Amino acid sequence: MSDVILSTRNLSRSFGALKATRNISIDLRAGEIHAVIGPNGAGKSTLIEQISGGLRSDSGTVHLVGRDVSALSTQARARAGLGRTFQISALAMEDTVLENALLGALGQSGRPWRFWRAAGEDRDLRARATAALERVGLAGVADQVTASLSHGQRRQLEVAVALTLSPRAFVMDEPMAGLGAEGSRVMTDFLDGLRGEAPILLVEHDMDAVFALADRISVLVYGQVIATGTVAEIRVSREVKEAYLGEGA
Amino acid sequence: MIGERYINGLVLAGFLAVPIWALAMDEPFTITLATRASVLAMAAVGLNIALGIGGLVSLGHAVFFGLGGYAMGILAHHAQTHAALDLGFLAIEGSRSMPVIWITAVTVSALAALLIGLLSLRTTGVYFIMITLAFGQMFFFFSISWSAYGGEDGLSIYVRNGFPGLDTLVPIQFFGLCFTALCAALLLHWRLRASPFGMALNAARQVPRRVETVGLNPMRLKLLAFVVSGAVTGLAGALFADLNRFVSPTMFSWQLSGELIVLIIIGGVGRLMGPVIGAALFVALEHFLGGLTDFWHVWLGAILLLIVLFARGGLIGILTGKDGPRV
Amino acid sequence: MKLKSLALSVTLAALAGTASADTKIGMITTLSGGGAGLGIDVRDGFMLAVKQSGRDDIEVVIEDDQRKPDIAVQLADKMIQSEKVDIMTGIIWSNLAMAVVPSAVSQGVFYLSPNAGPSALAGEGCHRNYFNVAWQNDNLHEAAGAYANGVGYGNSFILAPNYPAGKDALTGYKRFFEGELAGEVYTQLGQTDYAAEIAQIRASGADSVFFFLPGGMGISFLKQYADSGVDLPVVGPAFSFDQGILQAVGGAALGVVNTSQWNKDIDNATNAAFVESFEAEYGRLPSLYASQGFDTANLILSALDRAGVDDADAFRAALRAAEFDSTRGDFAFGPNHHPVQTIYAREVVQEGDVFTNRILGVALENHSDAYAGDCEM
Amino acid sequence: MSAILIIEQVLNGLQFGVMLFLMAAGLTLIFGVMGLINLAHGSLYMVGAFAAAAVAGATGSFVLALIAALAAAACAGTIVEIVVIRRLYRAAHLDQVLATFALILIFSEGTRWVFGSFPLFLDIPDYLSGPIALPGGIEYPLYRLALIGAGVLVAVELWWLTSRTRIGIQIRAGENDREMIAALGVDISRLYTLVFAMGAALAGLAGALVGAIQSVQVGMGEPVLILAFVVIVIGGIGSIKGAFIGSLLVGLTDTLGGVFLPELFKVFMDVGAATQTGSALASMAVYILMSVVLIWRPTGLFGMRA
Repeated sequence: MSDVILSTRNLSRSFGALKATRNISIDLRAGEIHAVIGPNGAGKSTLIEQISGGLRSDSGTVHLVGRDVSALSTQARARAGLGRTFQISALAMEDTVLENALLGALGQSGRPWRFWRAAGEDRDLRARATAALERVGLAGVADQVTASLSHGQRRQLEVAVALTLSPRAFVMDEPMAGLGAEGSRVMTDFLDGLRGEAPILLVEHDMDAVFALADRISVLVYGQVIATGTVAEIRVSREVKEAYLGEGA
Repeated sequence: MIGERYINGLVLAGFLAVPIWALAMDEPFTITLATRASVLAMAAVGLNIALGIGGLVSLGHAVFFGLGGYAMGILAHHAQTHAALDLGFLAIEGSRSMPVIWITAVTVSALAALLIGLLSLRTTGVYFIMITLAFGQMFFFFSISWSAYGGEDGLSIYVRNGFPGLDTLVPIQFFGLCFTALCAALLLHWRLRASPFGMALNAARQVPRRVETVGLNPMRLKLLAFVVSGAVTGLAGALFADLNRFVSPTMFSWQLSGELIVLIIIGGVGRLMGPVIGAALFVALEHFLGGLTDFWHVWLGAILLLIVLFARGGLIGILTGKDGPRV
Repeated sequence: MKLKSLALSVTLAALAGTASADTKIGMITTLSGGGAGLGIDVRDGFMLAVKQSGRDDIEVVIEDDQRKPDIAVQLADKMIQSEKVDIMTGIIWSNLAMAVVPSAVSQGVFYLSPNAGPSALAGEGCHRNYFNVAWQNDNLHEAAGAYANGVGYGNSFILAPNYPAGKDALTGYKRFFEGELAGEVYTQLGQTDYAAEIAQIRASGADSVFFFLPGGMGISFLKQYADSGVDLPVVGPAFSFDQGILQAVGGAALGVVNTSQWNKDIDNATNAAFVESFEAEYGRLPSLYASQGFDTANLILSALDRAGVDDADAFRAALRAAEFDSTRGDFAFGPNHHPVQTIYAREVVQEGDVFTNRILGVALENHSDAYAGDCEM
Repeated sequence: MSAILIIEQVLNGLQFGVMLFLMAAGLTLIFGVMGLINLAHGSLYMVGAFAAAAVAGATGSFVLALIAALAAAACAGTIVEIVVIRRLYRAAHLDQVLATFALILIFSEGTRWVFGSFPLFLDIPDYLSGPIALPGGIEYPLYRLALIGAGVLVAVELWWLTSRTRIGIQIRAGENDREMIAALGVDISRLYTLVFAMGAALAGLAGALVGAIQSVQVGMGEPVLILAFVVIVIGGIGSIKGAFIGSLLVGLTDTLGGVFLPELFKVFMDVGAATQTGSALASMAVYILMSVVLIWRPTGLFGMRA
């Protein structure tokens, strides 16, 4: 199992009487896109927060590249190689697109304490930030204020910031959210090419994108993983059908 | 609309021109007023680092202003009475030298900011405003009842402290000193805002969780900003005390903390020159309105209200037509 | 900041034409915010005397210090640097006086205090250009101590706010009071509720209460004390029983004894004329502070009759001689330029629907102060 | 120190706390419902006291004075809400702080303009004056007991209002979700004006009640305002229950600290130094209490978790 980059073991978290996640064990292997799907309220957001460090788990562990990061803070997990994107864009809206990318580059460099030299004049930071923007196709708007970007562009910038970190694994929270058909297609193509760089744990509602991208899928219902398997396996799984038909009906 | 750079240049030039004009016209008091404005501006520039970039609405910055003031007062008092300050394990000689006083003021206020910041930054929003206010009140009440250094009466220092090569009692020379210090504070703010640290801090104000997920610690960024901010305000406090040759607990009062915020908002939150414009206008209003009527606070209040309601982004916001950072 | 000082000052002589003003007096006092009542009284008393003198060679520049030391210092700078005043006066509060006076007098300006008398300026910190026309801060408290001895109190409960003037007050009382202390309490500055202290008084077994709580603090204390059912006799300095404040205390102050160097019924012609003309001019009874402002102006006028302010030594000697008709009757300066005067015990009474004071008797005759010996001019 | 004295001091602390609650309740309600920091709340307290003093002076009736205080503060609150506050609900806290700071300046100097610089007279009515004997030989002023009673009554009414009535349900809904309450067909801006006026009236009532045993003067609101903020921050902003418990904590800490700290220091210091040190520490006590609470629980005792 040396190719497992990110894994959770028996992660659980309750809010009062509500058990948001129960004994979740998921592996993310090198080179794969592992999608987590499930109806609303299944615990997907809680799981992401537990993995990225925003929420403390009641029990269970998270390992990243063989290292137990369960006790680490969000920023320590980021430094350990976890690249995360948000469902609702978390960007510094007053700053320029480039500055948002620079922030990621700065985090990756681990040296935010320099006071005097301007960040934009630092060649290494700039190169890293610009490269990430170019990859997602935002180089042309680098000097615009982020608040002026379209929704789709903001989604791209989310991914670009994660890219600047050169993470060992991506955790993406609904990168397609709010994108139109065309936007989803572009993003799908982009993520498809990204898996060779680092595996992606993808939480997504857009089933077309999931079936197009995922190597494996885990289905989350009421805080539990009810099935994990390849796209083909999941398509025919009885439990999954029940869970989803139950929701649909 | 005017570019912010031009405004900044104009403001600094104006700030320099008024006292020089006053010198030519033999109006030494106008120079004193300009000195007061530059010292208040510097205190607000300090606060602006925490507030404008870091989003830390501190209603307790008078603590650092007052500590700077008392650093001057206590050192000069001991020099004046030729009695060393005996701490039990260590005896400190008093000093009449501004550089020594300044270093002390910066050190003491930075340490206080570190301590207060460590405790206060656990809270956010209104709770942060109120806990900083609480620390301000503690210092205020302590200084009132601490009779060793004058209590509410404060400490009078009869002669302004010295600076090598200058006669600080000459108004224009002391103005030069304060103006230089203000420029240094502005330079610090400017460089810091563009630096990696400033960029990260600015992002931490807007989206702390983003900053965390790129591997940076927003708390530490804010704490450092608070310390730097406190140190600059502390230095301004030392200069303010030397301007008045007097320190008293009013330097710790919550009204003073409020006034520093007022200065920043008048000019424009987070703008480099916001506090400078604010302080110049405030000092001018204080004198112009104060002469017209005993009830000038009413008009000051009305002007502040108009600025908040109709001029988001302060005067610089109006002139440039651009909103400032949101705190 | 280009605003000239022209618009900033209220000037008398400006009406008559500035050219004729030979002597310029700068008055810094509290005219806005909390405590403005005291400054307004001092100003009104002072200006009444200037007006009655009929002189048009005096210009008075009046500025409001807002009770803030830094503003006061700045105004003093303005008066000395820009207005080039010869004489300064007007400050109400000790902490503001400490901020302004030492540097003003060292720059050659005369300063006459119409109210504050901090001990630091009476002892080692005395100055030949500094004159106090009111009292040294301890005086009225010392008189209260002397009065307490005279009426045979043997066990006093004493309280004052925890700040320097409060400590001076208790020290002053204890300096003269010969009995025991049933309790000694420092309250918070600006405190408005004294239930806890009154309970302590009730439990202390004292036979009398001495308090120094200026302004609103005194009003609160007296009202709550009167309502508490504790009926021990109370003595205090005049500050909580002044004309401006008494109406707000109301019946709660009736019968309370307080010490003062002035009262409106002191029997001399100057005082009678002052009380009458003040009431005619401003439509209210004069206060202690008004009398001090009035005396300060008359002292200056009397000295100006004898010497020009340009001749500092002669003018100083003329001030020191204090040959003016004081509303208090006899008035002289001690070696430290602080008054040597009689301090009376007064009682709060009701005249019609106005509360005011009536003199009971002398508390201290020709009293000086404890710091004069430390003063070397 | 006798048991009677201790009980009496506890009563004093309770009474002070209950008065603080009248201030704090409005403040916390306004923050909880509208998300507004209102520094000018102390000015409404002052308005109430001045109105009461003016009416009591003219009519001699304490009851009329209280009604006048309620009415004047509610009117002032309504006007302020419509002219200024309404524009600040969506503004940053910083703008709210500045705007209401400006209102303090206008109110304070405006009041001085109208009423002059000297304190006004307002006294306890005869039927409430003087001490009464409580069981155990305690003599305690009747008026202060009445204050405790009035404060507790208001607390109960507020609890009833917010938890049992239609308007209370609307208020609580408004705390959680502006859109939802608008969708329910409630006129949100009228609801806000109403809540603000109610908070103002409570502050005015407190001003009048306290004004009768203190000094009615310009600037009387600010010290109380700061303490009221301390109270709601300790209790957790937006929580009426928190405000009540916070009020009592602050009232007791302030009163008992002032009495017992100097006594405590007398154990190992000489009398003069002990009283000074003790009182210095006592004046800082409530602020120390507040920072300890916030360091322990960053959103107050009953505040919502972030």
